[in-house]
Amino acid sequence: MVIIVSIELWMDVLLAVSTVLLAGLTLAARNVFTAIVLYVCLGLLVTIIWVRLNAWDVAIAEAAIGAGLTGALLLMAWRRLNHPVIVPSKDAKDVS
Amino acid sequence: MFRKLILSESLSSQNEMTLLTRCALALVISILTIGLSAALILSPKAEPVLAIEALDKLALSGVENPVTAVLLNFRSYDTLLEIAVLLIVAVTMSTPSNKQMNQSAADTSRWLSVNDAQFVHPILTALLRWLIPLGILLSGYLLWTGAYLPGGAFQAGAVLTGVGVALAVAGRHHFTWHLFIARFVLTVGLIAFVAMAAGNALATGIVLQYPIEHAGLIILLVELAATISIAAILLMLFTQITALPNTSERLKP
Amino acid sequence: MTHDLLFSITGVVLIGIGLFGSVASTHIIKKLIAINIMGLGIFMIFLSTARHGMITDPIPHAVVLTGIVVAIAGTSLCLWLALKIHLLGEDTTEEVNANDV
Amino acid sequence: MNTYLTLLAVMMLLVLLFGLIRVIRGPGSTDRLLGSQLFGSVGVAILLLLAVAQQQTALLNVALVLALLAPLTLITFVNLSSKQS
Repeated sequence: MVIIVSIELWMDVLLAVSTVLLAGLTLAARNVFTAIVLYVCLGLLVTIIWVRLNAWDVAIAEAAIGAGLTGALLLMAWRRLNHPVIVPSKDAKDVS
Repeated sequence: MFRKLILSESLSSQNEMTLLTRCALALVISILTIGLSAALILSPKAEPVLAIEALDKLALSGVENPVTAVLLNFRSYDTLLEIAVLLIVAVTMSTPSNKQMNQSAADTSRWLSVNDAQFVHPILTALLRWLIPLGILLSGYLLWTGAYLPGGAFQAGAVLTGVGVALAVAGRHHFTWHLFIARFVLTVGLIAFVAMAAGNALATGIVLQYPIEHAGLIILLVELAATISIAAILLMLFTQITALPNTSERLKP
Repeated sequence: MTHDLLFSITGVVLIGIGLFGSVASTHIIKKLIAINIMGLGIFMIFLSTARHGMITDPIPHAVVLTGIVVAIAGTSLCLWLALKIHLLGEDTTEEVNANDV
Repeated sequence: MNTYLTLLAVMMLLVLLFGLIRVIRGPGSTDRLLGSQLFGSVGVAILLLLAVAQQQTALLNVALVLALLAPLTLITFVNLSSKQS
């Protein structure tokens, strides 16, 4: 019994430390794309923490939204922000 | 203190704070963090009065999952207002854009139109062929088991949104949101909730208190409407972002 | 007891990191990610104080569940507004003529 | 048996942390994104191990949702980068 408790405690400590590490790395990333990918990873780690806290309902919602939807949303918006605005000029048809 | 917001990545390194400001900020925030942690450690653990009461009354709620009971029965005001908040966001983002992309290519008289001319990679097609039916099935399963296992309207709605996003990202399907049917799907959750509350008010005299013998069925119906509505609203938020013109695509013929 | 306290303190640290990031970073997407990390920290404090030994309090779970859905709606609203501003072509970006590309 | 399974879950967590190196240092965007997909699949494995160790069938639902929706980011990325070229 003692060793079970200690292993679970180790798992919790590892989860907590890696979550804090990942959050720091996410915001320290120079590249916005890296920040988005790290945030998706953080969402997955947080899902495991919700499971450890017995919050299974929240874990399902976080797995769907944090791991799937937020990543796709942020990637779409990043792709659209990442380009300079191109104003089509009157003779743009000749170019294309 | 208030810096100009940068939207383009190529300019984002220009406007950074100086090292001194960063250090001062880190100092202030670490003092705040230590204070909050001390408050959490030193404050006595609260007695779970509300939890015991909620778990005691679980038999009266019509469902066995305590979280679903809290969301749809004990505190259904929260869920009602939350769906209203989502609808407000959807209304805000539904302003028609004059530069809407794909307007000519897609058929705007139907809610979900298919553009057959668009090339879709065969591997993506094969993946979607598995992913989409499985997602719809999983969503229904989560909704149905939400009464006695973890799951419910929010989870089912999120999975259904994932299916729709996969469909929209593949590029061949296009959603049009200004039609009557689309608006009905967006608002059906709120309509069902308010209608149920009005019916309860007429029948029992109390707005959101269900008769015990029908509570399970009422909760399931309201959850079904809420699932459809949540999925449609989240999908609309996604497609409104993707519908904004992409600057690199406007150059192509 | 110790587990709950561990995750509560993790939540507080996440709030601190998110607060720092939301003030210090310049790009809009990184600011939004930082605000979302603050939200995660708040949810973590909520859920770790919801456990009382054998009893799990369902009310914080329900509140966090609605919070997650509202958070993604707010995030997408912010992104949409940012894209609208970007498309207006204010002085945040240089304008490139189509002929120059 | 439970101890063994929990130990395996901790090992998987360590594997995830090593996979993080590819996400941070990865030379290209594809390396980074595949690192995040590793998080998804190993996360499913951790959840299944915990489901057996804690005797909680509810965790299987979480694993199911995670397995189904984790590729969404990948689909978006592939589609965006194929449009770019």
